[in-house]
Amino acid sequence: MFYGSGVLRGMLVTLKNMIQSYFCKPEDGGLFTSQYPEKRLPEKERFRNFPFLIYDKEPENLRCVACDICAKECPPKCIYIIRDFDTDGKPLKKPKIFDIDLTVCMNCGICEEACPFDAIYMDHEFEISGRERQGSLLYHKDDLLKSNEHFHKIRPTDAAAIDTRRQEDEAKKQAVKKEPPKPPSTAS
Amino acid sequence: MEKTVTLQDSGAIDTQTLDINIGPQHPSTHGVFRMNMKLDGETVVSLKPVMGYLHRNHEQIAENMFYLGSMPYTDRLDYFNSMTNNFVYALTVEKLAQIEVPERADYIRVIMSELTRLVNHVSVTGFLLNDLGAFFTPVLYAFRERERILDIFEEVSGARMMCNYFRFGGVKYDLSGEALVAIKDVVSRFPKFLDEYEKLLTKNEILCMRCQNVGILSPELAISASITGPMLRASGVNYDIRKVDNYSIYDRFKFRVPLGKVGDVYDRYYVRILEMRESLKILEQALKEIPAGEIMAKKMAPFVKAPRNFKPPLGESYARVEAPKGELGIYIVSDGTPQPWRYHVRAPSFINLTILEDLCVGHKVADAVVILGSVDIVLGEVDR
Amino acid sequence: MTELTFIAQLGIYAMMFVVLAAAVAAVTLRNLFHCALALAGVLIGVAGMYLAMHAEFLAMVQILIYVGAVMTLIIFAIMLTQRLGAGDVAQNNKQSLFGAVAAAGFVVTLGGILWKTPWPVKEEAVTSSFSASDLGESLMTTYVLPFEIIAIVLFAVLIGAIVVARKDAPKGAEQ
Amino acid sequence: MIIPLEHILMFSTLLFAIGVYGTLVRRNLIGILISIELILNAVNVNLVAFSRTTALSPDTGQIFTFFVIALAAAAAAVGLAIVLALYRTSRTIFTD
Amino acid sequence: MDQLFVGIKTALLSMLGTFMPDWLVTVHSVLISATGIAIFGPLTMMYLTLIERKVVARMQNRLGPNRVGKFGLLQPVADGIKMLTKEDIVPYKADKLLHLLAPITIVVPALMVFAVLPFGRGMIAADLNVGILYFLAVSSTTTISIFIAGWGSHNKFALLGAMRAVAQMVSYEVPMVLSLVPALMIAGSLSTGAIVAAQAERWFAFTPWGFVAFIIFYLCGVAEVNRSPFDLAEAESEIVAGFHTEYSGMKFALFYMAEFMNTFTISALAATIFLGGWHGPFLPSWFWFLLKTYILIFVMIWFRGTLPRLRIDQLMGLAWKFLLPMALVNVVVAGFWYMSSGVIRTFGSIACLVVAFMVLTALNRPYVPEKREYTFAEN
Repeated sequence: MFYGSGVLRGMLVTLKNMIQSYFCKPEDGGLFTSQYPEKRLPEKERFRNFPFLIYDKEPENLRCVACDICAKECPPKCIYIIRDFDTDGKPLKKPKIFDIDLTVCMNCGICEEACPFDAIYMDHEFEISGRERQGSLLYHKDDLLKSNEHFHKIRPTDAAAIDTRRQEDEAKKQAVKKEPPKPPSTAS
Repeated sequence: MEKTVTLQDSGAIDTQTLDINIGPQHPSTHGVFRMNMKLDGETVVSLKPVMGYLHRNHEQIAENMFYLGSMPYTDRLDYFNSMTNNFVYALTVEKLAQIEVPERADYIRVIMSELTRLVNHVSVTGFLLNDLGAFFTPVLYAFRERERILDIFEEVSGARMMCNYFRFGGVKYDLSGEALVAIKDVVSRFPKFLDEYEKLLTKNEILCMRCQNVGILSPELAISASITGPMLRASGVNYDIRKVDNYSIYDRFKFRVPLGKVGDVYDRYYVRILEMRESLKILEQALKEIPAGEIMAKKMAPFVKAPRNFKPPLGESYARVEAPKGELGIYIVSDGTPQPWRYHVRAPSFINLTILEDLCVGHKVADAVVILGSVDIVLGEVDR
Repeated sequence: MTELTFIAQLGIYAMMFVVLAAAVAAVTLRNLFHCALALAGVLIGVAGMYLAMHAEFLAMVQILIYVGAVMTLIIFAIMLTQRLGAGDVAQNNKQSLFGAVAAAGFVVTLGGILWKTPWPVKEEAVTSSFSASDLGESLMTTYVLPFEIIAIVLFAVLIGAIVVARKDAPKGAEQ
Repeated sequence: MIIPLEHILMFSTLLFAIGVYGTLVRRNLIGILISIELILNAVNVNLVAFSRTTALSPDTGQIFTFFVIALAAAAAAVGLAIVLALYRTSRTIFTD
Repeated sequence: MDQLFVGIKTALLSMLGTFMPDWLVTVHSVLISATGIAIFGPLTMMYLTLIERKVVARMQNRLGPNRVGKFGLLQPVADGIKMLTKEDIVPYKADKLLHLLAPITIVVPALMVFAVLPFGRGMIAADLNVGILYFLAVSSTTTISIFIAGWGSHNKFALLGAMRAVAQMVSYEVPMVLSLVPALMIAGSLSTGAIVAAQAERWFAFTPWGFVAFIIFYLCGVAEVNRSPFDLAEAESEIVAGFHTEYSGMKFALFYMAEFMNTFTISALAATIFLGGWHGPFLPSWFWFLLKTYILIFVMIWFRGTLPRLRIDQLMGLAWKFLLPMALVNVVVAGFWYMSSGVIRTFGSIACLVVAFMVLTALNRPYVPEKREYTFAEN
């Protein structure tokens, strides 16, 4: 109505917000800042940050077979794998070197999708800092290795689904072994 | 604000034109963008936008990458609304490879892109007020709502802003039950927030004084400069790609397209507010009618685990989407190999920026900053 | 109470000295901006003098008009007519010696006369209190005509100054 | 009055003399305007001093000073307007 | 409780009086009130910075500084230490003397104005009978110090900012003085104590002309202090930071201190003249004065948290074409109100003011927001 009414109505809004911030709960207009270091917000299950390699029970038998698919699929090319050879030069199904450069990785999660052996998954670890550019942020194999239990802890539903699927594959493979061996099956 | 000032000193008091460039540091929160301005006293005589500070070679990288590999890069185009960028990339490849998207995936896509439209428009009006000098209050109210929507994106896709959620032929994860409940809750609470936001801003005399009849864009200039999005509709031209192309399943939803009359900063601001209300209508309808069903096309099943051997047939395709900033389109030429032969993005911010000089000449310095705010550019999309 | 008056006298003499020093600075400094500031010092000193002579209203008016408005005018003029940080050009013309001699002569003669004449100092005039309200009344009663005329004069000056200093002076004046 | 009248009169004559010296010697027009302000202030001090000690009715001196201040402001305004106009036409404000 | 501070001072003086000649005691009484102000001034300034950040934060639904000290109470101390330790850069070709002089000449008037504020019954440092004029004279000297800051820092944008700030302050001083005239007219004297006494039974803000004068005075005060809707001098989005661009370290802290002390004095003066100074039912007098002042300061912070900035020509237009005529009309209405009595007094003045307001908004057509309608396309 009169000249200054718009300004006054606007100011009433900020006043209401100020009063609300003292009395209302965070959902309907209250104060929603959470004091980060002391109180942390619950993490979403599908939250994805830097990848990590899974091993069952001990760090030796990790699932990764150094097939290099994720290195090829990774858009910014931040994965570097060298296959492990045993004493007389026969290639092993284990990576000797598996580096991920965290300064290059953009957490897109494509390596997780592309890996046929459920070896690499996205972690919830985001409080990572390094003092120099190349040094500590270039994660080697042992920094990346994390147990299956950790996987269950951070992503319960996905971990459970994957484990059941692996049990079924295991069972199917056992079943195939009990029957007469078929000609060597094509690449799984 | 880096100031390199060359003072053409012609002695007489009144003919001193000041050559200022509002430098790449922070021309009021719009990223690395430089405006080379010639001032006569307070009024702008000439203005030359200088861009390219954030050029990351997105199109060249895409030509040496598998199709799926450049999907996360599209998130970084207009980093305010990554879902619509994914949407347009997915649409182009689906058009190229004739992939049918299942019902539920289409609904999820529409819901996600309308949510990004809310996020973008609410933040842009906030930043516009910030250019006008309101000390961050509108921006923080806008961010309070934006936080709720970003939490939904995180729950659904895994990341708040860099979602990488769409796949060719559908979406990566399914929409879980409580995610749906969270979206319904946000959509039901948004109108109440919008009313309060409008009460704070729309009738505010100082805002009207600063924004009305500033930076007027005539419909003819808008059409000839191929401006799209809220800027075009604020000048009164009825052109919304959701209605023109009816891509995906937009024809099932009943919504209206708000049009301005004068085409100045105030109209652009208010058209965005009305567009938010329309998006809410679409979201309500979509949330009601979302069917069950799988989320990935049968045809694409083998490529889920092996994205690198996805080879679309020979040919070219161009699809476009009504992104919050305008008509966002991706043009792909495929030569049958898993890597596109040519990949080009039609960025609405870049094209909307070309007429900045015509809008700003004759206005004051303070208005030039406000007009830049109302044009709503994001440098990731301008420089690609 | 004599100590207080002694301190007050000391204060006033010190202020006089400061004002004279500032006046000399205002006249002889090379950088014009420093001259203007020295003038501001003089004006505030003179206002202090009025306070010493119990003329508070005048002191405040002096600060308000001189320091508030006239100084701003002078500084605006300096800024508009001088490029930022131009070198300090010689400020005094050649007759500086003759000027000094003339001024000194003037001071000597007038000072001598001043010192000898027995001024009719009336005791009750010194102690009589004269506050702002009396000034207001006399302004409105006995001196109302000059009060109105000064209003018209100021109005004329307002318009005159604007017309003379107008930016888009008539085409003839522009080169 | 705490200090004798003669001292104040001496002070104002000195101030007056400095003002006169300034007007004679200064090359810059604004310098001259500043010196004129000095002269006017010297006159005002005299007026107030006389009105406080000798005058029959104390207000005449103060009212007179009041008007002198007003007129001095007006003079400064017009003077500076002229300086601006002069500067625009002849590019310099030095009197010689 | 009411005469608490006065009691302390008399006790101190009598204690001093035992072994000191009486003229020294009077000197000490002046010294005591002076130190009182010298402590109160910077203290309010420090805690005003904290209050402002906390209040604006609460308006934006966030917490505001609470890391340093219990509720962020030590934040001003931290800021102070930071300001002290910051390096004090003087631009290369800048005028050293002016660069140093500017912050001093801006803080001194800010502190001097405290002398004239009536903090409580009998608690005025110097009850001059030209109190208000003293306040106006002192606050008009800050224009010069802004010029010195602009010219001294030898930077094109500091000069631009200084010119803008001075133009704004000069053009807002006129309506400010004119809005004080009716209050002085009714109170009959210039001294703040007398004005507060005149408001014993009826605060000026409750009379029609007093309310309008209060609004005008308050808006001009906000503009004088370069705060919120009128803070064009330090508009980050346009020119860098106005006249104190080239200052850092302690000198910048002085500018900052001057700004906040001016905020306090303007609100205190508005409270004194229009909200009846230290008058209040049963709480002690100085508490009422501080309460009213801090409420007005809260309104200034509230402006800062909500309103966008005015452009330079709208700013000037508002001062010369809206506030000034409104103040003149207000003087006439106050005269009419003083002369007449009874019902026609209140209704006549209110009607006259409302008509003046309508006429002025009609005259300022380009600044009044126009109605906008929007069509909706269906297809």
